[in-house]
Amino acid sequence: MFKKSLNTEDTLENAGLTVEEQQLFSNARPQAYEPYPIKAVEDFANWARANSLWILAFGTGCGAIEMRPLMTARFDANRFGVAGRPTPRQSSVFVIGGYASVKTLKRIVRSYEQMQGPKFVIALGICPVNGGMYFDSYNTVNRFDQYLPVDLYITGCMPRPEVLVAGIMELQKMIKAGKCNGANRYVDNFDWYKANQKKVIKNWDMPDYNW
Amino acid sequence: MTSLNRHTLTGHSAALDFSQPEPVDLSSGKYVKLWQGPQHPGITGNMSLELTLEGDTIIGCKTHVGYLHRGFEKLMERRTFIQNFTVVCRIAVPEPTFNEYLYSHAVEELSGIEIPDRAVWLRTLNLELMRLASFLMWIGGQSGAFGMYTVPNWTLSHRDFVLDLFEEMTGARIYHMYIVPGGVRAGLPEGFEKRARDVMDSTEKMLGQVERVMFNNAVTKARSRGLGIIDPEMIDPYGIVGPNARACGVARDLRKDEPYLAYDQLDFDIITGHDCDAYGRAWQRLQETRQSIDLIRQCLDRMPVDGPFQADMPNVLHWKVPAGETYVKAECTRGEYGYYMVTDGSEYVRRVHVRGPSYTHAIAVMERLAVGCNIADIAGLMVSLHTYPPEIER
Amino acid sequence: MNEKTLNTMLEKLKQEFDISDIVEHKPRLTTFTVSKQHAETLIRELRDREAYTHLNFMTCIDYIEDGIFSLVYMLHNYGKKHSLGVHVNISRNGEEVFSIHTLWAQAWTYQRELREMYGIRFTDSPRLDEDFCLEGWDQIPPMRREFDTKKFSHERFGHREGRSSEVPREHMKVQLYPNRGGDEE
Amino acid sequence: MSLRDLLSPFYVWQRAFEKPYTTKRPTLDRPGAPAYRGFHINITETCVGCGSCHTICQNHAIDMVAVDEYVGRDGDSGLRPRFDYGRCCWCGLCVDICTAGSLRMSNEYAWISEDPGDFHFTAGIDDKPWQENALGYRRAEGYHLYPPKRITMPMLPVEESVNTFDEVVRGYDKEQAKKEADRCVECGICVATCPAHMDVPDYIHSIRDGDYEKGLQLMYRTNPFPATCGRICTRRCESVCPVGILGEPVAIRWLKRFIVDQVDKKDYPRILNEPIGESDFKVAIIGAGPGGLSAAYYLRQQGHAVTVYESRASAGGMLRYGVPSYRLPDVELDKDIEHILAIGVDIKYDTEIGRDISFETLLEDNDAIFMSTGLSVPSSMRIHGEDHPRVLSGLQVLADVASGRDPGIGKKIAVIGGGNVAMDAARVSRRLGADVTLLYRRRISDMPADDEEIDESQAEGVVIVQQAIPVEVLDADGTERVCIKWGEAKMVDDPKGGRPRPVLQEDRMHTETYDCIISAIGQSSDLGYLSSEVQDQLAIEWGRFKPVEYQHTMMEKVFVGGDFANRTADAISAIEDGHHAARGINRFLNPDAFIKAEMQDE
Repeated sequence: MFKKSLNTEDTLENAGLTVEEQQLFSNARPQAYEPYPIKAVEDFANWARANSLWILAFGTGCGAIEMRPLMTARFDANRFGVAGRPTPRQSSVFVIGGYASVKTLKRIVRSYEQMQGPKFVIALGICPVNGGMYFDSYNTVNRFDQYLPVDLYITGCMPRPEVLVAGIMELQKMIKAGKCNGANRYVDNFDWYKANQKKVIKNWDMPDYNW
Repeated sequence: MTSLNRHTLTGHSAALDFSQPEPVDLSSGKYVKLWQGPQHPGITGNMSLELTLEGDTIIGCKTHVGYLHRGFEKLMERRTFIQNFTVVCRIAVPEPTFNEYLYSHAVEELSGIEIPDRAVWLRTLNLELMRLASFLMWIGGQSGAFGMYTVPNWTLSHRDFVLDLFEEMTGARIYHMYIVPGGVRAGLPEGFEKRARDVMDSTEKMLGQVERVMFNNAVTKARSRGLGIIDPEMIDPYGIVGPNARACGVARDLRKDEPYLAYDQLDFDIITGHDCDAYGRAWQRLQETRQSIDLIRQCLDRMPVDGPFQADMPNVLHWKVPAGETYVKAECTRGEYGYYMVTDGSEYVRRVHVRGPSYTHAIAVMERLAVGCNIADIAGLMVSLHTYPPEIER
Repeated sequence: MNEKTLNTMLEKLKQEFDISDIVEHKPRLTTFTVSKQHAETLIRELRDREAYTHLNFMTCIDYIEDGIFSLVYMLHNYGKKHSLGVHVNISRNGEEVFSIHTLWAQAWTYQRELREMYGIRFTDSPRLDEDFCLEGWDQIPPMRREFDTKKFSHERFGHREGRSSEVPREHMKVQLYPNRGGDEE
Repeated sequence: MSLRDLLSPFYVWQRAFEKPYTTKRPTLDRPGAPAYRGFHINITETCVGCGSCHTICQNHAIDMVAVDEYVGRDGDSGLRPRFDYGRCCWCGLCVDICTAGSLRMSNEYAWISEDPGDFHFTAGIDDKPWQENALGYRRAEGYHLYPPKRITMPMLPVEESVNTFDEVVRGYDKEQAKKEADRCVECGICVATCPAHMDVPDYIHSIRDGDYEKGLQLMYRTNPFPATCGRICTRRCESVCPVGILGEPVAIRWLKRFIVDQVDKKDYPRILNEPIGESDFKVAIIGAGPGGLSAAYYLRQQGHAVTVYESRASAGGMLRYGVPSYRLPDVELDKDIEHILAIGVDIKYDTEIGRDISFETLLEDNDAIFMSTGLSVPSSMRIHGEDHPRVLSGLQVLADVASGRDPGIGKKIAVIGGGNVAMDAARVSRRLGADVTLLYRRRISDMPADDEEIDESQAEGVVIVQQAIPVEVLDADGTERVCIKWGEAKMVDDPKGGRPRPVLQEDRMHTETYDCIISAIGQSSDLGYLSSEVQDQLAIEWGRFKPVEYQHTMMEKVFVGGDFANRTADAISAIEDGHHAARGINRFLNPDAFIKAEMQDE
């Protein structure tokens, strides 16, 4: 999976990188997640995934403020199998904390792509839905689903930790039902997402897909 | 005070050397460049530090901000005066009410509105509660940065109790939108005083436990003593304000120096410290948290129970504020928070500049204090300066 | 600050630096305007001689109709508890300005921000061209008055479809009295 | 490092035995605070769709969408707010500004969805679980985002006003007018209610800007009688003003008057500068009341040759002869009329149709005719003895006073009726020095007259006897006096749900002697100038017209308007009838142009 797939037709251009850097980064396309052929196995895997949601510790916006009560004693999300992880490589849930500025969006894309599948995205607040408070700001995106696939939206400004808990429970239900396929949507429509991302991120100096 | 000024102005002190560090030759293999943040648990909010390391010692630090830039000052120029009050609280997420107060105060000053006495006390109470909530979160953050996760569990829960009070008082947990130009939006709900006093009592008790567990802790002491020493000579040239300055023994507090709202009627003294390191600043903030609890109790004691809480207002849908210019400031948890406002007589504000104390604390001060630190201490140092990135970039 | 000392100081500054437009906004805030050539010395003098040692902030106001940027340096005197706002008017067309990064440690950050947000260049200010808040910005500096942030946001980021609104007055006209009211065209 | 420092962290174990902070079931156990700003609730029945919430929302989160259920209600735009929870920030400004007080918030805060397109809803219309929620944010008592109280109008004190025909209402000064204009929320609901559909929000806006000339221009677009309407309009606009739901409505009438007061008459031609079109058509107008002159004004602008025929010596109709000068001074009425005449309208005074010139001739000589002769004949009380010489009609008394004649009413009089004419007659009589008793069949609250009129007349010393039904007029001793017998009435509820009916109580009769009795219980039209043939063609019912589209009658060239052609019988309706007839006459005269324009539209 991490091998550089050279000489095949379907590779990424990585045009944002210098020639030397292109040698360092993979240019393979992302691959969709294939469920286990046996349904019982897949169901078991989904059950396990749903009960160990590890959230990437990346406070991208105001939403970060309510993550702290969520993760500490008052709301104690650990009992629902939720834990914060400092690195994308270990995380399965990306919580978009409200608005995403263009500068952060670039880091969000990078972090998201680095996460291991299956992975899920929860968008907090109004801003990822339709621009929210900053619908007219020159530096925040208005529709987050244009740039990354979102599995669940929680409206509010800010959504309270209680709704976050409710959202996590909802996500668990969806995962158990095998309905959370945002990551596969991303793979299937990769070029569309990438084009949208590049439309707003003007200094694209990273690989097209961050393995 | 004057002696300090004279001293700093001689120009011979190292504190006055603002020059940027020399760039290093990364290809030599001797140095490593490391990004701490924006996606990093040891950073206060969404910002990043570009660190240059020699071994595990930091020899260069650059702060990068802008990950939370929403262009507030631009947005405010195209919203009416009443609409802006809902926007400003988002400038500093953990401390929205200081923005609400200062914005409202600036507008009131320019349009000549006098707010009623009850609104003054309600505002004071609101600001002090905010200070308490913010300090509680900060104590948890500082403790967490040194690897002790017990204290955040306590303080953040107590902060949540304060947020419950806010919810009752203002109708929202985080973005209260309570202080509005002309006054406040409502009086206190029934039974609020009792519940507030209960929260104060339990929080005070908890702070005693925090003092014991965190401040009398061999690990905390070992890691924070001597970390990030602010030379008192740096204070004016670097624009250091608030607890960061008071911990160095500089008795400056806008609540006392240039009293606003009801602070001239409250009984308190400026707390100062003498340790200029991270431990001293933490201790300073712990004492100020206690002071804040005391001030909240005083506010509750003296809160007028009835009377208007809003001044006579024009129709806000087409409210024109006379042309003028003002700078208003208040002491937030991190020091001087200010709003500079210029109006031109139209329905929109001409220019607002929001001055947050983190602007210098997180960039100029941080970049200087980081040099020479161990990489492991950078998170603790960052937290000890108490910076909030959203108020830097707005 | 008592009025007399303030007036004496302002009088002195008037003679030395030719300051104008002195406005006392409130007892603790006075602003005035000074020409660019005198400004640097004036600010240094205020800091060293008059003990306005604290730089509250530095910012800029865009007077697009007059074709000028008004730079504002807000200085504070802790002893006298008094703030002075120094306005320096410069042309909007890329006029270069002196830098005060040698006077205050945080000044270069402000100047970097103003370069990014207004496109003002400060002579020898360190790291002036590094990105501050924006990244890959390809438009005119956003804080300039002529930059329309709503239009830009709409064009670049779009909005979610499914919204439409009626104006009560127009809606009622169409519904209730389409042929009446106003001139007939 | 001391031993204490090493040991004290272990103190945390003590807390292991304390009650944990943790909320057991966070999603169930923690409803929002009683005043929490959660999802919106709108009482759609109370809401009038003024759109203030839409205006104040800084995030453009509120759309006003049509809800069929509420289309066509008086003072209701038929729109209701729809919220976009991809925008809303729950600041509650919409609740604070809500003029009807219908909008509030629940303490519900959880809405999770997979589909970002989900987050739209019309509060009160879409079925949502929080609709019945009793808690949540409401605007606090005493908290306002616009001044709820009207600026008090300076009035002549009663002691003075009762002795003079000087105008009672003194008018706002600039400061007061600006403050009053500031209260407008610019929703525009009044525009639909105003019969003439005047641009109310726009001219009020011009007061705030201090641009009175623009205000005057705006008013003349729909109403060539602003000085008049600024004083005596029935102001139905104010009755629907949303600001009046929780406070007092914006004083639209006084603001209109204020604009006119600020502009000098001699500046009118410069400011208004109406372009006069080119046309060869001739239009005749019968009656120089507000309807006729309004039609003349708008027809003249199209370039038609307009001639107005007036039976009296001055123009203005009921405005001059029916409205006393303490409400509408002649000089103000002349300000309006003179401008209409100044753009080239020809007027023939003392010319009565049927006497000086026949209707048929007029029909032949002109390309179109507009008739608006109004209601000039007083209605009968239908009681015995009402033809007594000391029973005067209210209209006659008012006309006499307006023409400078002494109506000869005496010192102690009774007025019968409860409308504006009765009030005017009573107050005029007070000014002439008489003691006035006013008899009305129903209760004061049922009176059709303006509340202000009722209050002011009472203040001026008019004694109002309510529930008094006149039964008979009797001769008194001496020819200069007259007796009236009246009975007390009991209000009986209408079983069909209409307004309560007065029923005479035979055993409670009173008889009183007066110098004269003024009857003012209504008027009807005088169509004697029309031959019965023409009357048949015009399909007149009960002395009233039922015009079709554009005020057209069944006769090809004839258009009608004013009191005898509408139900409301007030000046502003007559003005709109005139304006609308002018539109109709234009279409009638230039059918091609309009058909072409309409086809282009399609």
